[in-house]
Amino acid sequence: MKVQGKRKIWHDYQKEIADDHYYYVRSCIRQNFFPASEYYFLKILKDVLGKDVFDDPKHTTCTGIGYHADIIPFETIQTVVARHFALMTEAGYKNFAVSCVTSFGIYSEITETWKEFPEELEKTRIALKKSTGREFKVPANITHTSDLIYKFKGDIAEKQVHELINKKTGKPLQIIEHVGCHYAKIFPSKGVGGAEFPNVLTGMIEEWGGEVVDYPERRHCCGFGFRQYLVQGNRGYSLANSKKKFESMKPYHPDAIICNCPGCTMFLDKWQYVLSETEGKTYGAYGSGIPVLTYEELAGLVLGYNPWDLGLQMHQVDSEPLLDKMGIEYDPEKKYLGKKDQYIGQPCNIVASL
Amino acid sequence: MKSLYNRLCEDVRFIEGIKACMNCGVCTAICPAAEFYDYDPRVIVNQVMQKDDTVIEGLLKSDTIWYCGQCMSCKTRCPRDNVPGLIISVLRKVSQELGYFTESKKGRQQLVVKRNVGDTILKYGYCVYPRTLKPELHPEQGPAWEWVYNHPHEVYERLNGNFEQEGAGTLRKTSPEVLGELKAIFDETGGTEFFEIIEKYSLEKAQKMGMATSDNNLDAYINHVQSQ
Amino acid sequence: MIDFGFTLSETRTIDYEQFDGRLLNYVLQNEPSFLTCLSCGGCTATCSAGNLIEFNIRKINLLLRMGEYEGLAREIDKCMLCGKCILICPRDINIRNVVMLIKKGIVKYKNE
Amino acid sequence: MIQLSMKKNILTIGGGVAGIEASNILAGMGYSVSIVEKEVTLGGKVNQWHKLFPDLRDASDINDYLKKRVKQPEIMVFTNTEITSVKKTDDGFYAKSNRAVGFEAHAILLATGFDVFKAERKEEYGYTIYDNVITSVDLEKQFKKGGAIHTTGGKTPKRVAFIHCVGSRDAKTGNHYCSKVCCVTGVKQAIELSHLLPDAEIFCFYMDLRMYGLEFEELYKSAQEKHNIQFIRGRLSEASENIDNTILIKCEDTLSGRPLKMNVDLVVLLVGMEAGSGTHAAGELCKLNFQENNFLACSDIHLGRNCSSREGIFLAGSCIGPMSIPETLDNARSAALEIHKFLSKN
Repeated sequence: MKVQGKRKIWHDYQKEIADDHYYYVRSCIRQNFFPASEYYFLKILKDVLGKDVFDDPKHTTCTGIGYHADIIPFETIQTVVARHFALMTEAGYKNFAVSCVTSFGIYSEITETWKEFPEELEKTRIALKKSTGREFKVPANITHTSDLIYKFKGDIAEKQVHELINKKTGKPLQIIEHVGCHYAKIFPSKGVGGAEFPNVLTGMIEEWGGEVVDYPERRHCCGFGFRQYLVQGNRGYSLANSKKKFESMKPYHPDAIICNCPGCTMFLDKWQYVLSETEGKTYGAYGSGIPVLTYEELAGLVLGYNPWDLGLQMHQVDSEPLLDKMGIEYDPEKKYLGKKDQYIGQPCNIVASL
Repeated sequence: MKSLYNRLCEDVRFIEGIKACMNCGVCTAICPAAEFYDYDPRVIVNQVMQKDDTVIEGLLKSDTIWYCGQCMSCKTRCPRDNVPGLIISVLRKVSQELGYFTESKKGRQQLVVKRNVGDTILKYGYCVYPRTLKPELHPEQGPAWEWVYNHPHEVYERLNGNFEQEGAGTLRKTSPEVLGELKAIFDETGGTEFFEIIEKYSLEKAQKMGMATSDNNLDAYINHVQSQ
Repeated sequence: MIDFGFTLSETRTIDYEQFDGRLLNYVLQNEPSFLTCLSCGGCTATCSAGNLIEFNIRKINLLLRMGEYEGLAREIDKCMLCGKCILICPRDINIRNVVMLIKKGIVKYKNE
Repeated sequence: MIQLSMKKNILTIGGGVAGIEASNILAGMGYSVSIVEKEVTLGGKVNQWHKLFPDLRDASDINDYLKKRVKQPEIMVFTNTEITSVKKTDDGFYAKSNRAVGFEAHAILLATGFDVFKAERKEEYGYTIYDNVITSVDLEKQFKKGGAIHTTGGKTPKRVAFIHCVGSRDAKTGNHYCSKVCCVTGVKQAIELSHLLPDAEIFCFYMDLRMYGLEFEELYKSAQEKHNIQFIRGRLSEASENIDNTILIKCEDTLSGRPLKMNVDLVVLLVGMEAGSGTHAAGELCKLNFQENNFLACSDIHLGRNCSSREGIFLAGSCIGPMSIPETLDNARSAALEIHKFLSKN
């Protein structure tokens, strides 16, 4: 594999990412399963990088999961999106930062639709005004939150505490990057590095000392499939697609999987558990799983935050093998404790977890 | 009555999604659904392109249109700029509007999606919410999730969340005013009506299948369709 | 074991690495004209059996080339051996002989 | 400045097959012709080819033929030369070049040819990224160089895939048109490769096989019959590199209607033809109209094939669109007649 070829592509796809002052919208899946990732994203941007981010309690879901599972009409989701733009406009912002990859795809698709079909924009303006009395401006800049961490990866590196290097061997960690389908497959030019060789996660991983594994099924979907996961009887589809990826990455002995999409992070984590339960298959070293992290968690570890503050205890696959390799100290006794170190229950079969 | 094809054309996503297919198969080659279901996006585009209402009606009543996982990988690759994923979205919309979705096993599952995601949106302001992710319905979420589910306040507090509280932050309580706005948008833009249509046709089907109770409880129907 | 309420979906992809070429080679060696099939569908259009039942004689080429022997055995039995396809084939393939060879080959390689 | 006798002058821009053939005929008719070629040598793309379809004759035959056609002093040749401006004069045009030479011409012939599609633009095929993904031009050069065919790892390929329609019939690259010659090039190269790699399985992945020319279909049939080349109907969707440097390719077998994957040792991308940078520059200098596909526009697609959108400026060869060598020769001859008709009238 020749890296120069990829660098050429990365050079060609440089999207515009605003430098400061963002209106932030949360993700349904990320705040449920990786709440600390959203918390640390804001903390890193505000406290470490000194940026202005507005976290508005008035916004809601974009309804994207419902939309892609076909229970939300296009008119409805356009108007919900328009309401978020109105909130942004009212708050005095013009840069829109999105935590969810599916939402990012939705915002991109709708703003593109409005360019091509201005009558849809007009209909939406009227519908929003009628239903909420609000008016909006289309954002000047729409970014996924991973774009922002990518943009400031160098500033984070300057404050780096832990490198993505195996402390024992001194070699770079071998990391799988999994970019959510809706990040760049819908509009390749809206993703850093494009759709085929996205650079958004690769850039962070390399900047912080790791090496990226390019494996044959790298581009394949995690298998969420919206209704294919939401309906219990269809989940075999979702599982089979993730399995296809695990089988393909296994020969490379990856140390971790990093995702920019909250759904992918969750599925690549949980499906390893299901495959271990149903087929007795594991994909990491010594019968363990491959730790799956969000890019915020990765940035947090790099900056030296406590793994349990970052929420790694919410993952089904244990992250400890990765922490050990990076030489990060942690207190196993405190993994499942509460805010004041009190006992708050713990997963029932942590022994059997991966 | 207007033709089904014209009905599809009324949606801008259909116009955007359908150009002219040359049967190259690049969409099917990398389609996650084509690998695991008897599904071929290339064939769907060709069937729709025939503009034959009998063929389209067959699609709208079939399992086929419900296999797509909406990953949109097809959009990246199509050498003719078609978007099979968008065509599917419009077929699914029309199938539900006309009540055809209850004619297929996979289509009938839309009630499950509406009851889970749809109702959650209007109740909590988000598509997913810890209270609705019951471990017995989500065994794949594993013990870690079960722990979170059983101790949401403590776990989310530990992780600096704002679970069910006023103000900003993760999993904060969405205020009644905001939920009111969301509902007003749904009422204005056909979202509420769409939910009602799904409920109405599902009830009719459940009655026909003998799976509705006298007070129109559809639990048995839901249990049945989600395992199909 | 935990009941997850679903099972892993099976792949439908043709995986060339799993290909067993013995039957194909046997047919091609004994009826080389079959190499030149264009997949035009002339045979299927004229096929006596195909006009009465669900049978596509053109597809036996694909099944054979992809090593789908199970499906092939099932399909090949539907042929009535009328030979009309030979008359119509633009590449002059002796399709009847191909069918006979496949039948023979399936028995031959089943026991190997 | 080149000022020649009382004869009428013609400036040919581009010294490939079309430019040389047309210039030869015009010189034979008594015109004084100057050929300007930006490369060091005449001959154009044919210089790179090894053997030609459909009869596998040596490409050098064409070179030899062309060399003989450049009769001096009737034809003056300026290699390493590029036209930098073209101005209309009372009785024709005046063209300046990057060298200390200008040209007065009563007519100009553009024979600026094509560029090969840059395969790295189909990112998902991994050209310039994956070691064992090459183009048909790379393979042709390898044939010309001679010697054994190896993968980058030094292995003798056991399985090779030719990929049709790379950069042609593809909205994603902006090239909606068919490049026409790649189908038969693929068949030709597959046959040549089967001689060099008798034990290898060779596949062609195609959408349609456009065997439009004399003896093309016969070549295709012999590839199937005598050389055991296998044809699978499906366009390549993506290629990825396996851990052992083999390439995993994915397409749909559209005749069975199922996705297909295959590991191959070598992938050959059959790259199409694009309006070249030379054609673009010359067209701009002469202020000509272009077709939507960036090739030069003819005045009439049926009746004015060799006439550009401007009087006195003519077109020949693949600056008009994809063409094989025999077609280019025919086209050049008809361009010569068109110019003669024009100059005799004035």
